[in-house]
This record gives sequence, structure tokens and C-alpha cells, in this order.
Amino acid sequence: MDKFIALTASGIAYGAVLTLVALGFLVLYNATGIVNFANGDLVTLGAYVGIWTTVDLGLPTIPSFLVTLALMAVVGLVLEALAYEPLRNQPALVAVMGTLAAAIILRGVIGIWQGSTPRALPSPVGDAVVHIGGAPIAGHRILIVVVSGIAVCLVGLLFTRTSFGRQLRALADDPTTTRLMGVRVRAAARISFVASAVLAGLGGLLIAPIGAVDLTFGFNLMITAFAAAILGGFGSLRGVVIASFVIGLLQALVGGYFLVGYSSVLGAVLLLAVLAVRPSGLFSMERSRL
Amino acid sequence: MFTSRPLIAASAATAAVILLAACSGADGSDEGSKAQDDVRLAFLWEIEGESPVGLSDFQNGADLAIDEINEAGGIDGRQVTYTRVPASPLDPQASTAAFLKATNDEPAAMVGFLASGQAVAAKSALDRAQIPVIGIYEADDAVRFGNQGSEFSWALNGSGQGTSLAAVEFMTEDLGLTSLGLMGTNEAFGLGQIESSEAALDELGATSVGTVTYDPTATDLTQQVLAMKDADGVLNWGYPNPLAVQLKQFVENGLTIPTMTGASGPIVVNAGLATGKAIANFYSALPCNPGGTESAALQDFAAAYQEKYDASATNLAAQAYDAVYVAKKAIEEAGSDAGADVNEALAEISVAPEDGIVCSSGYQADGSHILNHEVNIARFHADGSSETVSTIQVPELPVAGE
Amino acid sequence: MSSRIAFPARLRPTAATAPVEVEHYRRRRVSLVLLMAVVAAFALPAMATSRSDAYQVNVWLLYSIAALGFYWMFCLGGKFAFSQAFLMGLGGFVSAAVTQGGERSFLWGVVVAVATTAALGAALGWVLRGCGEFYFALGTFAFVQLGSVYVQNNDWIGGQHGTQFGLAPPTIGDRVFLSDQDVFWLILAVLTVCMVAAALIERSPARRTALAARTNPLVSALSGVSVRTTPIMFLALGSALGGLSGAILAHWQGSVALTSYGPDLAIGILLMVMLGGTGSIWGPVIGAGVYVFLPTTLTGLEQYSEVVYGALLLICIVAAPSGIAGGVERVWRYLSRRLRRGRRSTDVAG
Amino acid sequence: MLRVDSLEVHYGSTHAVRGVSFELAEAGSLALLGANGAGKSSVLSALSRLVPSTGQVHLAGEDITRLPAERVTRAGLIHVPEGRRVFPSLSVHENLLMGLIARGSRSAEYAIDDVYDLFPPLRPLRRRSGYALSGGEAQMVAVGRGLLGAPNVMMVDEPSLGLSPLMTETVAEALITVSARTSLVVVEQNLQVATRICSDAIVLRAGEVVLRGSSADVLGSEDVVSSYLSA
Repeated sequence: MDKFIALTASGIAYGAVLTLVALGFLVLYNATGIVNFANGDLVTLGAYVGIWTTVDLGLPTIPSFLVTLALMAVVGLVLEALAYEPLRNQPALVAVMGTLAAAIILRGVIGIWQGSTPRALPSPVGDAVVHIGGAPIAGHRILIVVVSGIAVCLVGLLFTRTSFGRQLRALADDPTTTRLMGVRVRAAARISFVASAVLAGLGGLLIAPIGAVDLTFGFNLMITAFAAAILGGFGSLRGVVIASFVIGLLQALVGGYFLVGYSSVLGAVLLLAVLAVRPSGLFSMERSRL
Repeated sequence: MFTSRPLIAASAATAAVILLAACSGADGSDEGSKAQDDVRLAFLWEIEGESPVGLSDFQNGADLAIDEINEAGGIDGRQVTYTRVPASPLDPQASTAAFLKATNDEPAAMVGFLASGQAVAAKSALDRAQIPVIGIYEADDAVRFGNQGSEFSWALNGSGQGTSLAAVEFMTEDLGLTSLGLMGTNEAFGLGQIESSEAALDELGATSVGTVTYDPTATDLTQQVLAMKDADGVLNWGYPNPLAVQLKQFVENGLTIPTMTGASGPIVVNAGLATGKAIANFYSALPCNPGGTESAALQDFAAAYQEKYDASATNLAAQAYDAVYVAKKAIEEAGSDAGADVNEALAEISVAPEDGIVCSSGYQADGSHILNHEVNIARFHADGSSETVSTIQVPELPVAGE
Repeated sequence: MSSRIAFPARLRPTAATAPVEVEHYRRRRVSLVLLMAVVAAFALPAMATSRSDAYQVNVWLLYSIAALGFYWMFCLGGKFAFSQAFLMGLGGFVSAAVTQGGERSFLWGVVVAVATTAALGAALGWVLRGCGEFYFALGTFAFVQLGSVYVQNNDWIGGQHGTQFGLAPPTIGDRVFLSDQDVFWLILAVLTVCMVAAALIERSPARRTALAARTNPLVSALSGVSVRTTPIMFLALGSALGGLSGAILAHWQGSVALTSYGPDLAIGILLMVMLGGTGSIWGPVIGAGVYVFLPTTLTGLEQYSEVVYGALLLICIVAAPSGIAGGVERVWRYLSRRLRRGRRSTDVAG
Repeated sequence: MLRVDSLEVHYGSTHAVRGVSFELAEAGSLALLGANGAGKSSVLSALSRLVPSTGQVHLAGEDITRLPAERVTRAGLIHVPEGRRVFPSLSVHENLLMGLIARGSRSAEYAIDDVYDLFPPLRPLRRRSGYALSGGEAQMVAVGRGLLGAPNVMMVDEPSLGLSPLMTETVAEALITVSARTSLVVVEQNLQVATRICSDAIVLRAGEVVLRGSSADVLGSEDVVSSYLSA
């Protein structure tokens, strides 16, 4: 029983991590119609900036988080100006290539700044362990679930309750008509780049204390989060949250009981199977709603 | 909509940068080749920033050796110069191209290749170039001479089997553990080490409580850790990041059994990826441990390194340093800086501490072209310090193919 | 006018991805390929004076073959397959398995490799037949993950955990291609054959059908075009080129390791085609050249090389969104128009 | 209110709009008539800056010729595009709220309740998603959305296209009500509908103005008939 609880908790925490990374994708995809390949490296950058503010500058947790997220917002703006704006009127894939080049630049810059030796970011809750039903669960994983939950709710409210959210969804539906509504498309793109960079940074900050940060840290997370986004039917917040937890639990439980060591490919198997029978994702049975 | 201005500007910028790069690249290699009297070496590795896995430790260690050698009068009275060509350990095609680029200078010997895959991919190029390459990797079966390794490739570190054997021997004999769990990444490195560890367990009469693998990028090892609950010791062949995850999750699950790993251990501890309780019962099987050594020579090296680079010396830096001294000895013995002669000398030489090396009590090639036959077991402490608790001699591997 | 088509995200046609370029001088294509092959046969060995140059020229030409395959599936078939790099590796593994023990010849190995990768490409295309662009890409990525794990854990194909050694050098009849210079001729010949095939496809109705199926699936279906099988055909053809290139590469180097064919190369192949140009069969060749030679040129910049590399890519993409081949073509058209008319063009931006 | 001088639109080598000029008084209404391809929709797209054009456009005395599309909209020149273009994933109410963006800080002519009063059938559909609307419902949403943007001039493209006679009637009535307070430009194939909504009309043929006058005059002119027949 405690094994089941431990594995379930591990699956939920991983699902929360995936959700957080996938959210950055969603916001940007809705506003601009492109998938941001630099998202993974933004996650990496967020983690490194967090290490810089916490470990190197010695700031306390809350200020260091705020400084990190503020810096990530600036990075988002720069990214939009350099890699997206010049390509805004090009076909989506050309703009995607722009983000790919940006990812290489970002990684190069982080490499010069931080080198390639992995670094550690201490958790705000330290090494606390909570026992649930006899199973030990790291306090930090609980923190991840809580913070992701808050972030998901905030993004959900942003999308459904605010004018900006409506504008983003309208952009995803029909960019030309959205311009006719007087929506400042450039500004919307900027804000979504900022939002997605901040979300990626938050993801980096939260995930880093689990293991260690190196230059490929975010890229690998991005790939799985991307799978979650697709399973969830890109564009649907609810779908992505569900898909992230499905992948997390599948890996933890099926991987934990039957296929120890092969858990990392279970997501791939699920993705292929779903795409074969339901080419537009698992949860987009009707028009996706955010 | 065709606008020529950005295109022209971009082309001009591109051309300028490439020209700049080409010039600076040419400068770097010319220094070495102009002076005909110098002994030329080549280094095949990246430095920090050149790729996500580039580390400057190798270059720093080798630089230190070159400086010392030149200060002491060089090799047979001739100064030593070198060129460095970045060879990616992750891209064998690019790495072979880098090797070939390094041959343009016709160095007497090369030091580099950080993964045995690089040496295997470059086999035919090595055979044709006839310049020996002293690699700083743990040799797997493929790279052994007589198997798929070139006659011109040499492994400084010893073999993966040797490391596994020493690790298991230490766990079973020194620590007296009888049931061990095996963990490792689900790709070549982890799978290979698990295989040789299983063989070593068999040989030494210990039992395995189970083998679990994981993705090299895993951030959660709950299932793997739970599978280790019944073991009284764990061998984990992984990279620093998942290793840190495992150590932390052991603490969370109240597991205090010893964990043994390979060269990733010092990185986990030095970079602070795991601290305190998590590393209180943590061991590493290494070719070299400059951090916790009783050897005076290695301590001197560590001090000199600290002074020059303001960083603590890693085993990687020490090995690159040793590799340069091995090359020096081979060139001296050959009495020539023709690659083929140096290669012949490498097969015969015995490099001892008085020749300048610091990591091993001696390097001597076996039939598989493996130079080192010693494994140090480092034990880490909760405060991040380490000590070498055992030095294990591993048997030479039978010559491959015989 | 906004270039994005106002469809709901999910329904956006794949046409929105790769720009469709109209080509003018199709008939001269095959002769151009042959001419360039002759030029390359004389120029490249003369220019590649050092060992590393000769080696990199071979890598360039082999990557060109794989990138040409990607061009077929992506620019003609409209499918963004992430699998091309893995299939290159797989071509090497299959050929290694077939030729092991020396009973079967190099040619056998290559043929089986090509057939296997073509079949896998077609199978992937069929399984993911209903998927849109990004979904398809991720589906193929998942396939690569599965395939990699399989290869690493099964000795019969993956050798030692994803590395096969000791492949015999390429041999045709009694001719053994040993040195890099020898192999160059073999690779150039193979690339030329592939390029001629590509040139013929550019002229054929198959290309028209493919473009039609891609740009307007509904109307094409109503006009009797088989919207599903055309992309699958190009996927199979393109994947076959991946296997071909990988098999030759493996035999030339004597070994094949899975690590060479990871995400870096997969993204690299996409870069080659996008950089080179999506509108012409020369795009993949030009792009592969940039991909192979640009980083070598930048090594002098040491730790700044990666940043500069990324920046140059970005500049290229911004300055010539339709790729280098497209950019060159535009400059050419612009110049020739100026020469002909002797005055500024009156063509209005549209 | 709106003054257009020598407007020109090219699509590549196609010269779609050739020197169109007209003026629209406050609370005036103008129908753009003409056969398919006469350039009516191109005029609207050029005015809202969706397509590049040359010429001068003044809105309430302000030069809006070089502004980007969203600024033109915010200045109060509101374009209700052909085919309704209701956002499928937004609800009816949210679609209407999108109209408020264009209003900015300008004074509101219509509040959201006024729109529901103008189009009573929309009230029970408030929560329905855009993709589930019929053509007529979508047209009501599109016009209502435009009105919420506080238009100085509202440009409606083909309001009756594809609608049943009954629905056409509802939409036309609503536009007539609107035209009492708001300047309107209406592009319409249906001559009867267009002339009923608008007081003035101009007729385009091959991108050029061939006739202008009051709706009644234009309707009675033989030129109109011939221009519709000779596309």
C-alpha cells in the first residue's frame, strides 16, 4: 500500500511538473500559432538564474523567486523582439525555426555564463519529508504540486475571465479578424512571450531542486511536456492538465509495478497509440476550450 | 516581398564573422606548426561553452603539464607546443573530422577523445593517420585493440570491466555486503556497466537483489529506489543528475545503505548536487582522486592546479595531466616524433611516478591498449570531503579476439 | 495581407508551414544536376586538400542524401518527420546486421536497409495518417524514442547497447572503397542518382498531386487525388534515402553508434532543409553544406562558437525566410529583371 | 466623417481598386454596389488596412492612411468582415466583449445590453460557443460586436450573404436602426437590401467608380443594371 501511495505521489508530482512546462507552450501557441522550441532552454535559464540569485547572491527565497521571474520576463521580451517579431509575417514553421535558433543562442549564452558542470538549487522547504500512509514524500514535491496548482488556476482565470485571455483565444481562432477588433497583435505577442518565459522560469525554479541543473535540463522536460500538450489537444488547458497527470501516473504506476526501467518510453507508447486512433489528441472531443 | 537590404547586410555580417573565425582559427594552429624544432602534440576535446558537455578541466590539466615540461627543458631539450581541436564526444562524425583536422599538423601524439565511441568511430582514420591517440575514457570492449580498436588508440583510464570489478570487490570484501542492487542508465554506459557488474557479482559470489535502469534525464526514481529496499548496498552507474536524485530519494525513504558509482561521484559531491546525509555513505570507483589523496605527488598537483586556475583539481584534470606525461615518455623512448614510432614506444613503455604522473602507480599497456590497471575507491563524507579508502589492482584483460 | 490563414488552430492546413515556391525552369533540371555532378567531381577533390576536408566533404554529401529525403517528405509530402536521423542510424544497424559474418555483401546490406527504412516510413505514415503537422512530428519523435530503446536493448540489431562495429568497407563487385577519397566517388555517384530522381519527381505529376493534396486536402480529395497515400509515398521514399545514407555512412566508417543519430541531428536535418531552401531540390544540398562546414569554420571562436552559430542561423532565417536557395533565386530574378528592364521594378508588394 | 481620396489597391499585377474617392457625412450611410470582383470588399479591406493601398483616408478629420489595422479600428473605423468571422471557441457573450477592445476610452454609443435589445434572439444564446451558431445568429453577433466598438463609421461586408429572407430582414432592420445614429458603409450584392439600408450609393466596376448618387437614383439607373450584368 505504501508503495502504491509513493508511486502515485511521484506520478502526481511529475504530472505537475509537466503541466507547468506545458503551460508556457500553450500560452504562446494560442497567441502566435507557433510552438516555441526555446521553451526548454527558458526552463534551464530560469533554473540557472534561480541558482544565481539564491546561491551566488544569497537572496532569501521569495525575493530570489521574484527577481528570477522578473528577469525571465525581460528575456521573454528580448526573445520576442529578436526571434519572433522579424518573422511574424512568415509561415508558422519559419517562425518556429527562429525559436530554434534562439534556443541555440540561449544555450550558448548559458554555457558561457555558467559552464557545463551541473549545479544544484536548494529547495525552499529544505529536505523536509512528509509521511502519508507510511510512504515518505519529499516536501519539495508537494510544493511543486501546490505551486503548479496555483499557476494553473491563475492561467485558467487569465484565459477565461480577462479581456487579455479572450484576446489570446480569439487570436488562436482567427488572427485577421482579431486585428479587426482592434487587438494589438504585437502587444499580445509580447505579453504571451513574457508570460511563457515567466512560466518556464517558474518551472525551472521548481524542478531544479529535485536533481541538478545542466545545459540540457530543460530540453528533455520540454519534449515530454510537448507530448502532454499534444495528448491534451493543444490549446485546451483542461486537456493538458489531465494529459500531464495521465502521463505522470502511467509512468509511475505501470513503470513501477510492471516495467521498472522502461517507464520513460511509456509516454511515447501512449502518444503513438492515441495519435493512431485519435489524431487530434485525447481530450479534444469537441472544440477545445481553455 | 523582396527587400535586398537586410539580405545584403546579413550576408556581409555573415561573411565578416566567418572570415574573423577563419583567421583566428588559422592563427591558433599556425603557432604550433611554424617552429619546426618544437615537439607537437594535439588535444582532442572541447572547452566550456563550446557545447553543453564541454569542460575546461582537461585543457587546464594538460596545460599545467605542458608548462611544467617546458619549464623543465621540454622533451629531449625541445619545447612542446600543441593545438587543440574541439572534438564532440556526442557526435562521432564531427569528432572524427576534428581528429583529421588535428592530423594536418602531424603531431607526434594526441591526447583526447573523452568517449570510447569517438575512438571506435575514428578507427580507420586513426589507422591511416598513424598517430597515436591517448584517450581519457573507460575502455569498453569495442575499443580494445584486437577487437574494434585501432592499433593507434590507447585508453588511459582502464576498462569499464575493471571499474565494475573493483567496485564490486570493494563492496563485497571491504564492506562485507552480500546482496547488492544494480542501477544504471538505460543506454550504452549504464547497460554496459550493469552487464560487467553482474559478471563481477557472479565471480565474487555475491547476489543481486535486482537490476533497474532509468532514463539518463530522469527526475524521479521512486520506483527504482523502492526496488532497492532489500539490498544492503547499491551500485549505480549513472550520470551526476539522476545520481543526485537517487541519493536524495534514498534519504527520503530512510535508506542508509552504501551507494557506489563511477566517475560521476566527484561531480555530484563537488558541485553540491547532493549534500549532507545524502552523501554520508557514498563511494566512487575512480582512476584518480585528487580531492582526498595521501599521495604527495597528487597533492602537489592539486595545489599547483588550485593556484593556477583558482579551482579544485578534478580527476579529469589530473588524468589529462598524466596523459601528457605518458605522451612525453613515449616520445622520449621513441627518440622520434613520427607518430608510428611513438606508437610503437607506447606498447613497450612503463610510466612510473618519477616520470611525472600523479594518478597511478604506473601506466603500462596491456594487449588491449589499456594503460591503467588501478582503481581508487573514494569515500565521501557528509561535509563534502573525500578520502581514498582503497586502491585495487585489476587484472589485465585477455587480449581481445584470442 | 496577413499570411496566416484564418482557420481554427486545429484545422489549419499544413500548407501554412512550408512555403510553396513556383519553379520556372523545370526542364533544365536534370541537365543541371548532371552538370553540377561533373563540376563537383572535378572541383571537390581539388578543393579538399587536407584529410579533414576530404572527410567532411563525404559527410556533407551523405547528409545531403538524407536531407533530400527529408525534403521529399516535408516539402512535397507535407509531413514533418522527426524520424529521419534515427532512420539513418537504423539503416546502418540493419546493414551491419545483414552483412555480419561476411556472407552477404555491402550491396545486400544497403538494399535491405533501404527497404526496411522505406517500410518503416510508410508504416509510420499510415499509423499517423490523420495527424496534423506538430502532432505528426511528435508522433514520429515518440517512434524514435521507442526505436532507440529497442535498438539499445537488442543485440541482434543494436550490437553492443546501440553500437555496431566492424562493418566491411563499401564494396561493389571487386571494387573496394577504402580511403575517404575512394568513398567520395561512390557517395557522389549515389547522390547524383538521387538528385536525378529528385529532378524527375519535380517534373512529374506526383509533385503536383502532392502539393495539391497538401495545400487543399478537401478539394483535392473531391478531385480524386488520394490525399492519404501521396504523403505516405513520399514518407517511404524519403525514409529510404535516410536508410541509404546511413548504411553507406556506417560501412564507410566501419561502425555505427546510436548516439550519432540523436535529436541534434534530427533538428539538424530540419535546419539543413529550412536553411538551404524548401522550394528547390538544391536546398538540402546547400543546407547540409552549411550544417557541416559552418561549425568547423567557427571553432576559432572557442566558447563563443555556439552563440555565434545560433546568431548566424537567426540572421539567415530572418534575411532569407525561404532559405538560401530561395534567397539566391530571388537575387537572381531581381538582378535579371533589372538588367532586362533597365529600370526599377514596378512589381508591387503583395 | 470619412473621406477617401484616390484609393488604389494592387494584388501583385492585379489592379483591384483604381482611384476610388468618396465622402461620408456624420450619420450618413453609403452602399458600395457592383458585380463580383468589382473591388467592393477590397475597398473595405484597404480602409481597415488589411491590405496595402495608396491614397488618403481621413476619419473625423484625422489622417488614418498609414495606421496599422488595429489602430484604425481603435480610431473608430470598424470593419465587420465578410463571412461573419465569429470566433468559434469564444461564447456569444465573449465574442461581443471582444468588440469593447476597439472602443478604448472613446464614448460608447451602445452598451452590451443595447445589443441584446437590438438582436433579441441572441439573449438566450449568451453562453453558446461561436462554432455552434447558425449563419444568421453569427451575423447578428458580428454586427453587435462591431457596434460595441463605438464605431464612428461601421463598414459591413455582405450582411445578407447566405441568410434566409427572414433573417436578412431582421439584420436589415437592425442596420436601419443603427444608421440613424452611426455612419455606415455597406457592401451588398442584394440591391434591394442595400438601398433600403443606405441613403446614398456608389457603383464600382473593375475597381472604378462608375456611378454615384442617392440610393433611389442609383436604383433607377440603367448603369446599375448593366454594371451588374457585365461583370
